[in-house]
Amino acid sequence: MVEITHSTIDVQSIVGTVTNSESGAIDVFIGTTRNNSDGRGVLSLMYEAYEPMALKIMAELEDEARSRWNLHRVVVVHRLGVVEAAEASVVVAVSSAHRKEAFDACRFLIDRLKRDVPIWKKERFVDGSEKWSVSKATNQESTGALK
Amino acid sequence: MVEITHSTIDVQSIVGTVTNSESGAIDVFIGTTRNNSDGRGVLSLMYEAYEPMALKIMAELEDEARSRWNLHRVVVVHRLGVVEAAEASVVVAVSSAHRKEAFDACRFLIDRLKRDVPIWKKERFVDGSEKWSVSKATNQESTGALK
Amino acid sequence: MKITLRLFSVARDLAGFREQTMEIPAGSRAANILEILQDRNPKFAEWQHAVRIAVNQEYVSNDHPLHDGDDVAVIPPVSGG
Amino acid sequence: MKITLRLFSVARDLAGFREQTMEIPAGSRAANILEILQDRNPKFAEWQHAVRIAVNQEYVSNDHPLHDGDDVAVIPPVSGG
Repeated sequence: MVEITHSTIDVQSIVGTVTNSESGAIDVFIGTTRNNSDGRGVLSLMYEAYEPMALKIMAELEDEARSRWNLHRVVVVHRLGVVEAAEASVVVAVSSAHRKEAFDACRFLIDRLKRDVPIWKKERFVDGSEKWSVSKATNQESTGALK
Repeated sequence: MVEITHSTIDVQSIVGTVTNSESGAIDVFIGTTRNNSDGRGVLSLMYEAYEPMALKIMAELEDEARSRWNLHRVVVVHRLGVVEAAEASVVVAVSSAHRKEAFDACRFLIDRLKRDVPIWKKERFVDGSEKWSVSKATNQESTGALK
Repeated sequence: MKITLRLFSVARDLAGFREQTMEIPAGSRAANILEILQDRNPKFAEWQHAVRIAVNQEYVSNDHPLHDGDDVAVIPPVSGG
Repeated sequence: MKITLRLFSVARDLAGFREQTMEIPAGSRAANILEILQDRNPKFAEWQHAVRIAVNQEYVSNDHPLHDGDDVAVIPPVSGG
């Protein structure tokens, strides 16, 4: 299940969604806003997305994870809009019979989400300035980058 | 922080404990009771521990994880007594600046907990029988096994 | 032929618009969109090798041929998560 | 010399007790504890290579020398998590 939300992500409810009697392992990754970036104080992050495409790619990533590993339940939720320090911007939760699949799939999902899902964050610094968080290196390493 | 409890583990509260403004990543592993083991129906698990030594080793594992990775907060909680299907027997939660450390440390902690912490589970099957869950292979591969 | 062009993040800031219907020559390919944007604002040059193009919500390669009615998005390096 | 012996899980079931104060010969080593248990119940033989011994809550090797007052635990393969 993939989802984009504009409000606080409810981690407890996501854990409830992936919990089931067949599973022995759940891995949950939570990405939170750090109060600093390269040594500069960060007040909050503002996320925007190309929403329909982001949801489409997130669903494709879930499909790919399910084809690689034997997973019971998968939840990927990304928040958009302003996310304050210590709040969650993304949660990935996976349940499976054994822990290896849960860890591997969870890591795969967040790695690929960060590489391929069209979502961008703008950092709002404590000094009042703002900047899109972009690493020119990132995309060139990705499959599908224009060459 | 390491803990042994005889009641339900509160995942939400653990996530709250590891969340903080310096961290960008939280990884949470939850071990739950599966309703089957080698094809046999499992009703519940009963965990027992050599408690003081279990706490001591858990604390040593936290120290080792902290010395290997730059971690912000660490929580390892194991439940003892009867744990019904789909309930959590263990939760490991780690926060750090970036996700690699959180994943690696969380996996290290649960792998080593399962290898070294003196806790044992007895499987209670749906047919009424009970059996200590023991793999003779496991300990022989471990450091510290008698040779 | 006509396409819809969508810009995000840095690309939108450089171009100064979010979405535009645009007339482009028949036979255009994905890379031509970047040339058009670069003609309008030379600063696009620094992003040329960093952005990806998506057509109808799917990443495409440089030489992907565009068609009338395509929904074309310029995807700067993503930073979700 | 006197030690306290603690047994867990399978080891406790085989021995039939949880904790016992025990008189053992001076100069005994960790491995001797397993021999004592095996003398009492030959089924311990199957576990000989699978169990670990902890002295005063620390895993020790086979040849670790025991001392008067030691707290010795027989740790069958653990299965927490």
